[in-house]
Parts: sequence; C-alpha cells; structure tokens
Amino acid sequence: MNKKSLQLHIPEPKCRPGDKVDFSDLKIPPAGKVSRPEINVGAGEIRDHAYDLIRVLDDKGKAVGPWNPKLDPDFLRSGLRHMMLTREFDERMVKQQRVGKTSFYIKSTGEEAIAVASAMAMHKDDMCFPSYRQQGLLIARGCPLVRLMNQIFSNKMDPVKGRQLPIMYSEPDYGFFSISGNLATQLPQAVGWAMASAYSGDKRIAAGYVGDGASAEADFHYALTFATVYQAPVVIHISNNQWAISTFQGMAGGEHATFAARAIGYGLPGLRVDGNDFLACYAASKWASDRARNNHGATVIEHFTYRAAAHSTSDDPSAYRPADEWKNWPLGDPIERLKQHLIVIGEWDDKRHEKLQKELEAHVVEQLKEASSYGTLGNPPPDDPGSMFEDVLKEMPGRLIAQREEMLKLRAMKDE
Amino acid sequence: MNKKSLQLHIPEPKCRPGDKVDFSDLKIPPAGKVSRPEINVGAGEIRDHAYDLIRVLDDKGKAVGPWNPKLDPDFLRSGLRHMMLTREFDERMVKQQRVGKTSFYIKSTGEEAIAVASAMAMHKDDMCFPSYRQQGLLIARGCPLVRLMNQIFSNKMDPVKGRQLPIMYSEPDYGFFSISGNLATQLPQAVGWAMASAYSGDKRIAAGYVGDGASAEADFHYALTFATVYQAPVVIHISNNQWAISTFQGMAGGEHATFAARAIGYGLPGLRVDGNDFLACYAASKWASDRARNNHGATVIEHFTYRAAAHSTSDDPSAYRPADEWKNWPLGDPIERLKQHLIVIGEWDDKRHEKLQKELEAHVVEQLKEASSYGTLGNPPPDDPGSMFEDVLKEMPGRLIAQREEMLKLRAMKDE
Amino acid sequence: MIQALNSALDSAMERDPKVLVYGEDVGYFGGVFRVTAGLQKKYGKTRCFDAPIAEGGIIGTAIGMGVYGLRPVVEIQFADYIYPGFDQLVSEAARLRYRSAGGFTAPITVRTPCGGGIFGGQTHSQSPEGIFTHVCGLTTVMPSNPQDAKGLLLACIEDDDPVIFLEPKRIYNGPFDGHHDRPLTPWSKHALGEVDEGYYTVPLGKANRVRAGDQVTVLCYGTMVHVCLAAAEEQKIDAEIIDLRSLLPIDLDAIVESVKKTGRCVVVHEATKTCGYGAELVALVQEHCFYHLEAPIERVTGWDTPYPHAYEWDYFPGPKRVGVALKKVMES
Amino acid sequence: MIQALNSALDSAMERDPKVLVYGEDVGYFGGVFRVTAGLQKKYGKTRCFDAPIAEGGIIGTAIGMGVYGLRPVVEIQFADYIYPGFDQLVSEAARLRYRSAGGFTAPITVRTPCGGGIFGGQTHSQSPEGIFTHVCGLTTVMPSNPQDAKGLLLACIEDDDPVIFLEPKRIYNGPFDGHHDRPLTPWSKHALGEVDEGYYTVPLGKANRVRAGDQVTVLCYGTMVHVCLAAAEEQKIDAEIIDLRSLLPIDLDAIVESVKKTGRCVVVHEATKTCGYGAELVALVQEHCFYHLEAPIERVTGWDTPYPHAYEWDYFPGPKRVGVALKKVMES
Ligand SMILES: Cc1ncc(C[n+]2csc(CCOP(=O)(O)OP(=O)(O)O)c2C)c(N)n1
Ligand SMILES: Cc1ncc(C[n+]2csc(CCOP(=O)(O)OP(=O)(O)O)c2C)c(N)n1
Ligand SMILES: [Mg+2]
Ligand SMILES: [Mg+2]
Repeated sequence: MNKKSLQLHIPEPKCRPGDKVDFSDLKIPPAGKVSRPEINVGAGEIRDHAYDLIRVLDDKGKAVGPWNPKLDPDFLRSGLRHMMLTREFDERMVKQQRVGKTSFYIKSTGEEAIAVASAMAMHKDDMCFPSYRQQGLLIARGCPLVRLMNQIFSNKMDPVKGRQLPIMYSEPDYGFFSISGNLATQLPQAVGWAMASAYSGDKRIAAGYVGDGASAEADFHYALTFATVYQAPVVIHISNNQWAISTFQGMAGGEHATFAARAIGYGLPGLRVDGNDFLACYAASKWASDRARNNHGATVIEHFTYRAAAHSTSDDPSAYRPADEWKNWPLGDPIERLKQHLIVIGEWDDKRHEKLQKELEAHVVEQLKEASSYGTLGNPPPDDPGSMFEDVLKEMPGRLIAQREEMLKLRAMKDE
Repeated sequence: MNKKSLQLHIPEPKCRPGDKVDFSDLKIPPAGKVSRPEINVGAGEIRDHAYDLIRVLDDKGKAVGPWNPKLDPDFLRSGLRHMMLTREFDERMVKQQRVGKTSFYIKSTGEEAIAVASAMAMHKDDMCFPSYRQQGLLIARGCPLVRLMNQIFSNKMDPVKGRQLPIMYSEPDYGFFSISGNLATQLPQAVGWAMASAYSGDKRIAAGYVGDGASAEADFHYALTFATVYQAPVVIHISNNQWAISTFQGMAGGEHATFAARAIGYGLPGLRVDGNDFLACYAASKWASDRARNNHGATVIEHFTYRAAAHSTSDDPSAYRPADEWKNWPLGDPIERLKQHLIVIGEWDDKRHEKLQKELEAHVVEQLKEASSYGTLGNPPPDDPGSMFEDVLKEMPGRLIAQREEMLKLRAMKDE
Repeated sequence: MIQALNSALDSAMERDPKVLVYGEDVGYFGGVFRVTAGLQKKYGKTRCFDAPIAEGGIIGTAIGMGVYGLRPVVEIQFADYIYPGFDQLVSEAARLRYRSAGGFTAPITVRTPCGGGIFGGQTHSQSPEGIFTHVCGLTTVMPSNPQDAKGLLLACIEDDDPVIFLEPKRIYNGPFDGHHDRPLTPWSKHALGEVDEGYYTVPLGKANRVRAGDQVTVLCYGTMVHVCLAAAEEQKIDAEIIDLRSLLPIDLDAIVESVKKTGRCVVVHEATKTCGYGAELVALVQEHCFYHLEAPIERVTGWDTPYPHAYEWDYFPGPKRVGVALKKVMES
Repeated sequence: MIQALNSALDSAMERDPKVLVYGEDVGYFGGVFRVTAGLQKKYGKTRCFDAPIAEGGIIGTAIGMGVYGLRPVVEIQFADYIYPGFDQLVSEAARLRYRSAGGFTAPITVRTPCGGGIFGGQTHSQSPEGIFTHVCGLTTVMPSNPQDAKGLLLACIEDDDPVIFLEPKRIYNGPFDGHHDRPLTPWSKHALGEVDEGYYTVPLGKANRVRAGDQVTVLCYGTMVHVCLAAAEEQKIDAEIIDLRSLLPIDLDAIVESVKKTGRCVVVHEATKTCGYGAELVALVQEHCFYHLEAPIERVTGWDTPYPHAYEWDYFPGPKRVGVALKKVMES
C-alpha cells in the first residue's frame, strides 16, 4: 500500500555546539493574556492552559493580567532575597567542589523562582518531595545554610551522617523529604503522603518536583494515576529546563506536546508557566495549592525554564549545547526580572540590590566558615565509621553488630 | 485558609450487585457524527477525537458517516464469521475447563470486534503484541483452533510444551507474540519491535493491546513515551471493557478522562471508538495502521466496550457487579450488530446465519475432537518432563543438565 | 490461613487507626484470595480500598503514607507481579531510614501470595524471597501455618521498617505436604490451624523447631515445612525440622545449635536453587558449624527453570525428593 | 577499559548491521563514561542514539527489537538505576524463550557500570549481580580488565539470550587494587591493558586463573581481582586466584579443581554479603569439595549496609580485609 519504507525518527535539538543559538520557534505569548479560572474549575474546562504560558511580568517589569498575585512589596523582597541567596550559595558551593572540599554539587541557576515561589505559595507545614535542584525550597523555608553545607561536606555535623552524596539533603523539620538519587521516585511518595493527609482529615498538602527528563520514568505515570484516582491533595511541579543531562526535552516527549499536557489524559488540570517569572510561578503554585487544600484534587504545573549551569559538577555542557544559550534565553533571568519589577513599582533600587547582594555574600561566607570548622570531605576523615551500620533498620540486627565489630577491629589493626 | 479538612476520595462504580443497572450517564453520540481527518493530520488538530466516540453503525444497522470503511460484503461476512467462531470457541473452552480438561480459561465475549476488526485492518505480516483477551486475532489470521486447544490442554502437541498457563498462546507464524502473565509488558515491546522495523527500513508495523485496568502500569507510560519520541510505527489498542477484575475503569483513572485522552499528553492521536461496532473498530484501526505505515507515527485507540463474561474462569462477577449489566449495555453486541447490518444491506439473513452458526459449532467440535485425541490437562500425564529444562537458554548449561538427570532419576524411582 | 490473615488485619485495624489496607481488588471484593474480605464493610471505604493496577504506585504511595505516619498494609496480588514495585522497595523503602539518618521511615507491610502447586503456571507460582533477602533494610517473612501467620503479620505491621510478607498460597487452605494425589486435610483439623482470638504477635527472627531430632537438621519455611515433616515421617529419619518463619532477621542461634547437635543439614525451599536463600543458609551453616559437619549440606529446591504448568509436580520439591536428600546426607 | 568497551561496540557494529546501541546520554554525547563516544558519528543517528530516562522502557523496547531480529546493546547509566527495568528483565527477557518454547527470543545485552570507590554514594556504587544470578534465563558477566572486557562484551552481543554485562567503574581507568591512597597505574602500563585489534571473543563460562597457588583458592571477579592479587602479594600467601569473569554460566570445574587442590577457599565480592553471589559460591564449593576442605570457606564482601559516601573506604573490601581473611583460613 505504501511505496516508501519506514524510517526511525531520532529527535535532535535545534542547536549543538558551534551552531548559532536560535530560539525563534519558541512561541512566547505576551504577559497577562491567560485567563485565571476558579480553583474548583473542572479540569476539562481548562485544557488549553496546558498549551499556553502563564506570565505576569511583562517586558517592562510591570505585573499584568488576571494571574497577578498582587503581593505586598516586603513579600516580594523576601522572594528576591531567597532567590539571590540561593544563587550565591550555589556559586560558593561549586567553588568548594572545585577545590576538593566536596565530591559533587548541583546548581539551580536560572531556576530559582520555581522552588522559592512554590515554597512561598505553600504553608510551612506542607510537605515537599523535591528533586536535587530545589535547594531554593530549603532557603525559602529558612533552613540554615550551615546544615546544607555540613551535608555537602559530609562532616561531623552532617545531618545525614556522611551517608549521602552531597546535596542529597533530608530535612524533616523543614518539610523537605530525603532526596533520592533515583529519579522521580519521590512523586508517588508525594501522592501517598497527600493521600494519607486526606485519609487523616488533615489540612496539609504535598508538593512533588520532577524534571522534564525524569517525567519519562514510571513513577511519573504512577503519581498522576493515583493522584487523579484518589483526588490527592498534591501539586506536581515539572521543571522543564530544556535539558536532562546531554539530552534535550524532546527526548522526553517534548517535541509534540508540552509537559503540562500530560495532565490532560489523567483528567487533571495542567498549567504551563513562565518559570523565570517569580510572580507567575507563585500565582500558579498558589492556585494549585488552594485547589488541593480545598479538596479539589491535584494539579500539574510545567515551569518553562532553562538550566543555566552544567547539569552537575560532573558535567560539561559545552560538549552538547551552545555555550551562550542561556544568555539568549527569551524568558530572561528570574532574579533580574523580579528586581526590575520591584524597581518599576518603586520598591527597590540598584543600591539596595548591591547592598543586599553584599550582605548575602557575607552571610554565606560566615556560614561556610562555621561549616568548614566542622570539617570538609575527608578532612578530617570522619571519625565514626561504626555509625555506618546504624539506621539500616531501627534495631541493629545481629549480623550487623558482628560486621561492625569486624570492621572496627580491622580499622584498629595498623597496616603492615 | 480553608475551614474544612481534607477527605480521601475512593472511586465507586454506579451499580453494585442488587442495584438497578443504570448507564444513563454514558453519553453515546449518534453514529456518523465524528469527522475523519487525513492520516497525516497533526495530533494536536484532533484532540477532541479522544473525547468523542467514532461510530459507523446506526441503531437501524445502516453504515453512516465519514468513517464508513465501505467494505465489500464478503469481507464483512468473514468478519462476522471470525467473531462468531471466536465466541463459539470461547463457549466450548469454558465448558472444557468446567469438566476439568484444563485449569483455566479466559473469554472475550462482547469484545470480539476489537481483535477481529483490527486484525483484518492490518497486513498478515504485521506483528501483534496482545493481552490475553485477543484470541480473535489468531482466529482472524487463520490459526487452526486445534493449536490453541493443544496449548489450553497442555497436551503433547502443545506448541509451548505445557509450560504456560492455558490461553497464554505464542504463535510466531501468525504474527502473534507470546502472551505474558504480567500485564502491559507487551506494550514497550511492541514499540521496540516497531522501532526495529523502522530502523530496518521495513514496511511492517506493530500493534499492542492492553486493558483499561492495565493502562495504569508503568509499561503503558514507557510505551507511549518511546512511541512519540521515535515516532514508532505502532498502534496501541486499549480495550476499555469497563472492568479490570472486580474494579471498574474509574479505578484506572477513567472517572475524569477517557483512556484515549492519555494520548494527548504525548502528542499522539487518540481515537475513541465504539468497540462493539465492527465497522468503527475496523475503520479506526485501518486509519491508525495507514498512518503508522506511512511514517506518521503511533496512534492510541480506546475501544469502548463491555466485558460480558467473567474476568476468567477463576472469577465470579456476580460478587461485584449487577448480573444484567451486559444485557443493558447501550452499545449492544458486536456480532448482532454486524449481522443486522448485513441483513439491512441485503447480504445476509437469519437462515444463513443459523447455518453458519451450525457449521462453526461443527468445526469447533471437530477441532476439539482432534485436540482431545492428543490429551487434556494431566490426562494422559505429559510424558516429557525432561523438556522442562529446555529453552531456559539456547544451550542447556551444565547445572540444568545435572538437574534434569536428578529429576529423571527421581522420577524413575518408584515411591515406597 | 486465609481467616487467620484476615483476623490479623482486623485486629490491627481495630487497634490502630493508622493501619490501612489497599491493593488490587482488595476493597469491595475482598481480594482474589479473600484475605481482606469484610474489612471495607467494617472499617469503611477509606481504610480498605482498591488500587489501580500499578504495583510500583501501590508501594510508592504506601511509602509516602508511611512517611506521613500511617502504617499501610498493601497487597500485591501475586508475588510474581511485585517486580514493577521493585525499585520503590529496593531504592526507596529499604534505604529511606538510612539515607535520612532516621529522619524519615517507611513502616509498610507488603503482603503477597507466593509459591506454586495450584497450576498457576510460571507467573502465578514464583517464590522471590531470595531477591529481597539480599537487600539490606528489608525484613522478609514467610509463615507456615495460621497461628504463626496471624502473629507474624501483626508483628510485621508493628515493625517500624518495611516488611515483605510472603504467603504460600498452596497452604492457604491446609497443610499441604506435597502429596497432591491425596486429599488435603483442612486447617481446622490441624493443631496450628486453631488461631488465638484477638491481638498477639509472633516475634520476628525466632525460628520454630517443629520436629525434634538428633540425626539431621532440616532448614525450611512456608509450604516446605509440611513437605519436610512428611518426608521425615515417611523415611523414618530422626530429623530435627526448623521452620525459620522469618528469613531476615534470621535465627542463626537456633540453626547453629541444631546443626552442631546433628552434624548434618538439609536446606529446603521451593524457589529456584542458584543464588536462592538456601545458598545463604548453606554458607552460614558451613561458616558456623564447619567442624561439626559430617556430610555436605544438601539443598532441595525448585529447579533452575520457570515453573512449568503441565510439569508442576515434577518441579515442586515434594516429600520424595526431600526424602532422597535426607537419606543421602545420612549415608554420607 | 573504556576504550576496550568502545572498541568492542565498534567491532560489533562494523560486523553486524543488526547491532545497535542506545541509552541515556549515549548518542550525541557518547555516554557519561564515554563508552559510546564516536559511535553515533561513525554509524549514524539511528544506530547509536539517546533514550528517554526510562530504564524499563529502554529494556522493554530492546526486547521488542530482539524479537524483531536485532541485537540491541543498551546502557543503563548506573547499575543502581536498573531496578525500574527489573520487571522487563526478569518477567520478560529471562522467560521469553522458555514460555514461547523457543518461538521468540531476546538476544539483548544490557551494559551497566557497577561498584563503588568513586565517592558516588549509595546510588552510584551498587553491585547488584546477586539479584540477576538468581534469575534463570539471564547470563551475568563482569570483566576485570580491558582485554577480557572487549572479548566478553563481544561474546555477550553474539549470545542469543539476554545478558547483564556489569562494568566495574572503578577499574575503567586502571587496575585499582584498593589502595586508594596510592596513585592508580593506568591500563596502558598493565599486561591486560593492551587490547587486541579487531574482533575476538572471550568465551562465557570460562574462568581465568590470574595467579597460580597451592595453599588457598580465592574466587573473585571485577575490581576485586586486583584487590585479591594485591592482598596475596602483600601477605606473601601462595594463593590461587580465580577471576570468574562470567557468574552465570559459571565455570564450576575450574573452581572445584582448584579448591580440591588447595583445600581452602576465600570468596570475595564488593556486593553486600547476605544472599550475595558469594553465598552461592560457598554453597557450591562445600557441595563439591566438602571432603577436601580443611577450613571454613571465608566470605569477604561489602557490609550489609548501603554504600556510605563518607565511609567509602571503610566499606570497600580492600586488600587489608582480604589479607586478614587469607591468613585466617590459612591458620584454621
Ligand atoms: C532512575 C535514574 N536514571 C538515571 C539517572 C541519572 N540521571 C541523574 S540526573 C539525570 C537527568 C535528569 O534530567 P531532568 O529530569 O530534566 O532534571 P534536571 O537535571 O534537568 O533538573 C539523569 C539521567 C538517575 N539518577 N536515576
Ligand atoms: C503486573 C500484574 N499485576 C496484576 C495482575 C493480575 N491481573 C490479571 S488480569 C487483571 C485485570 C486486568 O484488567 P484490564 O487491564 O482491564 O484487562 P481485562 O481483563 O479487562 O481485559 C489483573 C489485576 C497481573 N496479571 N499482572
Ligand atoms: Mg531538565
Ligand atoms: Mg478491562
């Protein structure tokens, strides 16, 4: 019936190293254009939202349209502060890795608005199930940087006792779930936590975070299925930062649909948001949180953004994408845009900005000093190897007690 | 912010045993209403098809509308024949299970159109990755019933050597993949096979089949993701027969969206079809097959139907659903409807129908006679236990040779 | 045994509102093996309910519930279908306490029917305990009778770490001893078929010596306990038979004490042989009893093939095979 | 070893158009460990390409390609991330030939880096071979040097059944012997670092005696081969060291012959101890060499905990631990 034979399609990003950056085929609608439905709207009534882009800040930095959350300037300034602190923290910690004070680090540069705004849109006791790129959640929730640094340095004050790869934080007191090295596993757990909250007649909701690449994992499907079936009070945030490691979002199915559109097939609302627009991220997260908290079920939010930095300190993006993509990203820099907005509304200026920047740098330095005083990776070598056998189970079983003994005896023997 | 506390939602079917059957909230659009796009249409242009219902046969049995495949009467009669044979085969084999000639059986009653029509819409050398309810594929492709019966009886002619649960057929010569007991695993395999065909510049396509309940499995997500990413020439058929075992389709996410709508989030076309309308099933399958074969990629088809029989011979549906739901199913019986159509167009009558029915019964009896002559489950006991160690690997490893010896020695020992 | 398991769930739910039960077909219908029958009616739709057919989702959400503070008991319809949930069990449940230094835990119980002998073919007959006992952070339990089943399941639900609770489906209705050609005695006629009323636990990590003997130690669990008892009787061998009950934690003392006494050991399980749990038992026994052993330790297990439908009884390690092994170790 | 693996893929693709390669980041970028570098450029986008981050999808589609008649070689970025694909491996790839009586097969090769020693923490350090060797129908291979790595990988790709090919990432760049405080000698300076040009295979199921000795047999594979060599030298013990190379099929003859000669045996692997592959080795040795054994078989393995980031070198079974075990079996 057809003459031609079949061909296998392999998605390719538009630009590779050496190519001239070209984002011309990104359709960026003007700010203020997208309608804002009631929080109890039927998912089927807002399917188009999954293909649109919720934007509040226009090119001049004015907040426009129905999604404008009309936040008070102090609140905006603290949002700015959290984002700036997150970025400064990232810069510092990468330097620590460079000089060998830790083995690994992951920055969130360019994506600070997503974690910070969503954290500020939730209650402090709502539970977050993050991926490894939401350090902004902890910063917005006031977790002392020194705790994060202690984990990164695996030093004697490390909250997880030197067991985890750097940045795999676990902060129960800040409603921040233990980060898993295995992608997307946190999503069904977030849904289960939300189901438990609903089962218990609680008022707390959950939020899960995942990347564009990891949305291809099974747990993404499980999470959305259980979320819709049980109408779990959970918000699923997809950070579409265009890249996994070396593969672009088209390799995760982004060539023919948005990630927000995934929600449609499950009968869930899917919102697509300008991820570099603090106000839009806040407004969407707030809408979804209110929806969940009022028993109207789960929402999927795609935050459309760009991963400005390398995937991690183990990665060199110049091998697979043009170095200047980020500079040309049409949605700009979330910090610059919120700063500009505050200036436009007369609540901020460059002097105050620089002053704040200096203050944050000093704060990070001071926290770093304290953390370093507890040690950095291998320096001094951690001195409680026996603790390696704890927490495998609540009570240490016989065979682990025996293994611990053997290990300590071995350690005591001087090498010949 | 909200006074009320959260509640956990547990989906419930509208009717349970004892309730009066009520399908009033099923919206059944008139036949002929849905438009038929070109096979190269962009998935984004036909999203609404996922919420509509493609129907060709109207209540009077006339074929109407753009999806009318205008098939020649002989072709229709063979479709009718395959469906009737499938149903007769099912009836007979359940009886065999009742009298202990086999341990297990699964009927496809009420769903015959899906397998038969999709098989007839494909080329004979296209590859099918079925679930356990598509015996119609084998019948439409002319696989001798005796082969199926031999498998069901695990007798000495069993094509899979007595290794598999009854009905877990494997028929390479009929483009019918080995049925897995593990739900949905066949879907990424179907996509992989299709990718291989495209990689090889072949012209053959693949078809995968899954139920409404099993669509919640990870492999469904994997399959749709890989299908869209690589534009694999594959058709994914979802048989939404309203029930898994005791759980209704709402427990798989059907309360707030159709199963065809799952396709939307992956940028794939999703067609929703009257699964009891042979012509509609054929037309949709043909459209999707042509689309795949012409390098336009994958399609998801939800066949909206009803599981008329028990889930399997191990199941008693009267425990969880009203006994007379099937009789009240608004979409009727696929066999009756095709029969009526043939009569309406003057190509069939009751006498010929009865004659055919008798002929098919005789054929099944005759095949059953042959199969029984090779034995039924345990009677005689299968006489090649050593074969149990074959095909674990291509070459039998040393440890299996030793185990076979041990087993045969043991068997030779008479019991004390 | 089904009633015993049902009674265990009932007691747990009655006692602790944090206990809830879900899985495929477990709600309105009460489970394909009826273990959860009546619980939804008694405790309501939100405490015993059906789940989507998504094992990874069932286990993943259960972990989230455990993190919240509940004690979910989930059913995987057949052990053969637990693999889609393997990542959540191995990468998440088993490691959560460790990686969070105790900050988060997953006190979940995963119930699942295992084992063959019901003509279920290769995907309704598997015994996957050996892949779980290799995963640190998981507790793995398999009862052999109703009295234990109830007490062990209650202990698992009480346990603050994730537990895999394997239910040998062949002994759901009676102490099947491998003689498939003989009528099955129902549990009602069996000493351990009588289940205590109300709440009680059987401690995890304590083996049960079901038969005292001096000549050879038999290590077994689940259905094989009854097969081994039958074999010992039939061969008139003075075998000491130990029902391990919980595979991890393991009752090493009971094992070592017995083998040091008998000097001989046979290890029996239904799972495939290579790298099965029996290999660990052999390794432990030879490590701890080397100088007491008078003969090589014998393993009697399922063959290293999938479970073949038609040849089920040639696959199943029955009393005849166990008897041959017993005689072999006695004679060597 | 990276170049050796790359050269193996290159030779296989050159020789057989049915061989194609895909996985996460393996296409344009060439793999996070660079094993597939240059292959896309040389063989085109459709023969070496990237995949979605979906291990179950990667393995599931590979099975479908195998059924079609291709020989896909897929990469799982880290062995720690293979679990989402576990169901497709265990329930499908491993059983397909069997359940279809040879009608359908899955000649796929799953490559994945394993093992610790790179400060990867508990999700970049695992050695899961033991859960695969318990699954009949799977072949499991782990090379210890470039020359073997290339020949074994080519043999795996040729093999008509599914293979798990585990690459100890710690020896990608040199024969790491556990002395993390000393500089690593690069493969270029190692006898087996020199890889033959072109196509050759190393047969599956043939162990390699890397050191002859009379007093004790050491069974090991992967990184541990170099650790054991170092330990034997340092302790000046006349140990016979056997690099198993393929875990299943296993070279039982080589093992038995050596242990019958030495009368002593130490089993070494990096994976956790309980129910690890070493347990099977101990079981086999005591079954086949019982009357030749003069001391209990010792196991030296990773501890039964996840791989702790900061205490990596207290976890890693280094030459010191192996040396202690060697002396212990010699003295008992
Ligand atoms: C199950 C699993 N597979 C693969 C990996 C390796 N890996 C770590 S991060 C990453 C890319 C994730 O990309 P994305 O989801 O887009 O998140 P982003 O890094 O862009 O925030 C990969 C492949 C992993 N950690 N877990
Ligand atoms: C992985 C897995 N989980 C659970 C089962 C048990 N099971 C067999 S069929 C079935 C219901 C499937 O329902 P559906 O997908 O709607 O297909 P249908 O039977 O309606 O055709 C279940 C739960 C299984 N076979 N495999
Ligand atoms: Mg990304
Ligand atoms: Mg169904």
